[in-house]
Amino acid sequence: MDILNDISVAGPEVLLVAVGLIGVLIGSLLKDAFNGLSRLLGALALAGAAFLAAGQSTGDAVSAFNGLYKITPFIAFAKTIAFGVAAVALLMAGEYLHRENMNKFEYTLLILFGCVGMGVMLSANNLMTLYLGIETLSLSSYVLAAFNRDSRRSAEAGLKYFVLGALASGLLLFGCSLVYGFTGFTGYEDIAASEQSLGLTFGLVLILMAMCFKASAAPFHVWTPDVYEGAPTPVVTFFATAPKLATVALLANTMFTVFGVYEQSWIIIVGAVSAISMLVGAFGGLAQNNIKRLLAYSSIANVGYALMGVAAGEVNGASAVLTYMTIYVLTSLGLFGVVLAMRRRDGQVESLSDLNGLSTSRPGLAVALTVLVFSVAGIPPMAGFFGKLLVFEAAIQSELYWLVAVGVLASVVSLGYYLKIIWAIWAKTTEEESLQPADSMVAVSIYGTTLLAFPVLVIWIGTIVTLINTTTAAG
Amino acid sequence: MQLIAFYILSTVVVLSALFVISSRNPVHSVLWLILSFFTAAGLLVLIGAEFLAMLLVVVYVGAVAVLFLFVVMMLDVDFKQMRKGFADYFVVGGMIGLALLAELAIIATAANTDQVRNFDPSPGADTNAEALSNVLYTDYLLLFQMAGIVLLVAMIGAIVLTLRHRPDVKRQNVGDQIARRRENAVEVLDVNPGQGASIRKENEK
Amino acid sequence: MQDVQPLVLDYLPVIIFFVFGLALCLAFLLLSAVLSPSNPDPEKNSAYECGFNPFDDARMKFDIRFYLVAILFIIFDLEVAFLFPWIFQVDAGNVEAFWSMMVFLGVLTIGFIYEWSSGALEWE
Amino acid sequence: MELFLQWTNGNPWLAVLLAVAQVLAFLVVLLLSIAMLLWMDRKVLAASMLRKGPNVVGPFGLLQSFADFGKFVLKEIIIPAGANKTVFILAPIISTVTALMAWAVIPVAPGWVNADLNVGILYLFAVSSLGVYGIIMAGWASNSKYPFLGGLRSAAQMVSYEVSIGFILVTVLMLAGSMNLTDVVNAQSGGFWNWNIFGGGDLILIFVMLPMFVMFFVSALAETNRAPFDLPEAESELVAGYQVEYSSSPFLLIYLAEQIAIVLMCALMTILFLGGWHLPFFSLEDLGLKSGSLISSIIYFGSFAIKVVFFFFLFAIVRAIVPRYRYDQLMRLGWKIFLPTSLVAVIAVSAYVVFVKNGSAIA
Repeated sequence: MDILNDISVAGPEVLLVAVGLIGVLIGSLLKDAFNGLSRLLGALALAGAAFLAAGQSTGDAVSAFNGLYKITPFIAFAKTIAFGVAAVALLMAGEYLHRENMNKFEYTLLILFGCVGMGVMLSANNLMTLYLGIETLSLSSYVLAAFNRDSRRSAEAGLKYFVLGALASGLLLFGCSLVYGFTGFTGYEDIAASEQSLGLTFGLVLILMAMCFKASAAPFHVWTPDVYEGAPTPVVTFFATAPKLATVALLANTMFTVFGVYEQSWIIIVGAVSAISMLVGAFGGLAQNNIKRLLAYSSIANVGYALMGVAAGEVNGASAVLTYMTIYVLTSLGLFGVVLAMRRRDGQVESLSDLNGLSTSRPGLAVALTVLVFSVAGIPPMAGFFGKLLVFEAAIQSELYWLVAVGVLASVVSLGYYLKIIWAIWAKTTEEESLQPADSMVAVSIYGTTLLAFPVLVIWIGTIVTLINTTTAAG
Repeated sequence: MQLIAFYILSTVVVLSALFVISSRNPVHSVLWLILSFFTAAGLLVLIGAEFLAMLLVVVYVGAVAVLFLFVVMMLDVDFKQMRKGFADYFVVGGMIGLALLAELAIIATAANTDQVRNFDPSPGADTNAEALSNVLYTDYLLLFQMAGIVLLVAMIGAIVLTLRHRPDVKRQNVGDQIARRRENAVEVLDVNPGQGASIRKENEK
Repeated sequence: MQDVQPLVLDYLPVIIFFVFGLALCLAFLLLSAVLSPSNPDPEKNSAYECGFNPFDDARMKFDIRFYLVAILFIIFDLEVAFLFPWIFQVDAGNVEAFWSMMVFLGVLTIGFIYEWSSGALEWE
Repeated sequence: MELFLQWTNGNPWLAVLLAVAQVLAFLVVLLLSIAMLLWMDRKVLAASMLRKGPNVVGPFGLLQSFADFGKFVLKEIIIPAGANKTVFILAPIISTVTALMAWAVIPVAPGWVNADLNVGILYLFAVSSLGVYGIIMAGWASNSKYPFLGGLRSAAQMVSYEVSIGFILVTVLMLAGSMNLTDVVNAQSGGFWNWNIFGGGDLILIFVMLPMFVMFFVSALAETNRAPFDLPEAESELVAGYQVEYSSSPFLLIYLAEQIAIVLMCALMTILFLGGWHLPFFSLEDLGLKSGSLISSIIYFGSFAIKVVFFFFLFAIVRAIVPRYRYDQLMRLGWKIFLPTSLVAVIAVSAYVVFVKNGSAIA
């Protein structure tokens, strides 16, 4: 049967949808009793989906659903990491949600359906699939950002995200319609095969803009700091990891496969976006005192570095982008774990000064945070350094020297705020009571990602690089 | 004739869209928006996509705009306050708008009109609706089901964000009402004259 | 007129209906405007209330439930919109399309069950 | 239109003129019938209360509606001081125009239809969903408490029942296999056993279609804000709801729009469930009358009109004998009973049509 084949190809998403639907049903029956259990179920489903995707990452490219859906090793690998990270982010949320009175099973469902959208948009082989995937992810994200509806800040974050996200969706649709209008196709292969025209170029630019928005690359980043600051921290943990990797991978994939032929038209744009993102992220972060806002700027800069790999083109950049993003989202997971762990008796704190004296009050956390910050700053011998090295190398191979120069400059500038964190941890003292011990799941992920970021596991990076190289080579 | 109709309709669409953003009263804005939806539906009819035209009216005018109207009518938003920042953003917004307009103009000149003229609104079928139905549920199965998922997410989202239970409200339980029998509602007492009746406590349960 | 597609021509009566309907309304309004007296006074022109002037603006914030009803309506309206073209496939006995729609309806029925159990359909 | 073009040898302007004349004639007949039906409505209500009802103007009071019309027009138009004037005047116009426009696609006899659209039903669904605008706008523009509350209630109510109306429409359309109203009517030709209310030729479907018909009737009551669902204008709580501030011809227009919408619903039920213009036991063609001849058209039109009047009578009698619903009951009926039931009906009918009628294999 045709349909069975389609279902097996889209296995990860089908699994997620099935578990999501079952979750809705169980939730309707059990109501609040399902709240805690739902996260376990969701995490299991996500892990299962990651497993299924991992199985696909070594095979050949297959398409399904009449060519609307296509999976390549590159995509399967991105999905594996994204689903896996989402599972961890979901588990980390538990105690926080419980404490802040947001413990609802809908949280899990929205994450699950968001991940379905993520998977579908990644494996889209048609502009319509792409749009529906992006919309499913975005719709869940808007609701998640406003999930704490009793908080003004959360509602504001949701609204801002929604309004600007709708604008981006509009741009995407506009771009898609231009591409369709000028080529007469929505399928990727057909578009790639049709002759270039002015309308197609404009459509490409609009689609690129929309994707940059979703990935929060400058100059389409304005929503990021506000949403990161306002949305509940577990939600931000999710935003900063799985969808971030997925959108960057999507951008890379779309540019490489659909518009690969017109590389000349977009390389300069992606390069510019990358440079602006790195600079905005580096300079914008300097003035921040809120740790979530700071991490928002850090994420903007990091998307910039990843886009450098995209600008380097498919041959040189594909594996670099994936490696970089994988290392970055794993580190982010740990960083946001620390933010989740920043809690005093009367609630969460998120100011930079709340980290003062961490080295004496919670030395374990302090060491972990230091390693993670060094990694995200790209200081050798942490994992982040190797990621950066790879994208710089790819850019140099593609002779984008100016971009590398901007990247190095941005790295140096952003050291300013990374060091501010380190300074607060190790050199400052505080009168305030020490932080509460981190929740078990959060602690596990903090120390787990720290281990991954630490050079003890340099071999790990080696493995990842070879793995990605082989998979992308196969694609 | 058809060309004249096209120009009339598209002029109305553009003008009413302009009024949507320029009118001071938000309710008027929504009304202009409805007009522009309507004329857009007219444009769809002109190219022969009558099914889509009707759907545009059913979904956008009949449902979405009703929600818009609800929101702007019932929300107590001080729009004068909101408009204060307008001038600040106008320059940037206007520039972006102009840039998009210029892009459109460039694209329009580059468009291949022959391709557009040979447009077939209902390929392989008598009507637009049939042509759509021939592919929507089978060839585009994935998209169709994804649309279902999007709607489901919208349902969950709407409920998560807006539903609040008011604890102080008495609700009607039809099942209980119907299950109620005379025996557990009425008690017949033999009352002796001059003594009156006292309610026995144990029966109150 | 020759260049007009027959399909578009079908819609001409709709336009005529629109024009006549509008003309009828305007005629009625005009008739009253001309024939009827007009001597307004403040009491007559004040909003209907129980004998005194309203305390505040009549347009108040309203129960969010009305929005919820409107949103749920949009969702189901879209569901119906997907059902309309489906009738052709049912008529033709297309089994694939039938099951495809059953899955779609199944997903939304699960959503409906969720709505029901969460109490969104209850008016309080 | 193509017919007109043929008649006029392709002269477009003459054809348009003919179309205009046709619409005009249709509207005159429609408005006159509505005047008569209004009289009937009041007579039925009066009879149920053992009153005489209107009996002064004209023979049996037949001209009562015209007298009312004159009175409305001669009254002063009052626009409340705080009202939003444009929207206040626009609201009744929108109500009336949209209600009238819906009639453009109603076929009243074979070939007697103004606009024979391929998507006729969808057009009706679209235009009737616009009725809500007149009411919300009237309620909001008045800037007064009662109209506001009435408008709000009415909007939520109409919207709630529109969903089940949509599902019921789909069940009927599946039996006809077309969205064209003429096709829907012709699918029910032959005799009353082919009418959709009795399952449209498959008697087993009567168990689905008869309840669907009842639900459609009830939804039509709710959609037109008629008793027992006249909560928007419940005089005991909201005085007169969204129409409180209206007087003179604006009020006349609101009232007229309501009546037009009610008669439209009657016509729609006739078309969807009662076989439109078809006669219950035989067709005129069987009797040897040439199809399309004037005499047969007139007889068919009579049959259609009788059915419409019958439904209008039902509307009137329901108003007389059923007490008003409470708002939470109304919402529960719409969302918790009609919606799931009609959804199940859609599935049942479609499964029947696909697997039994077409004999397709299960997978």
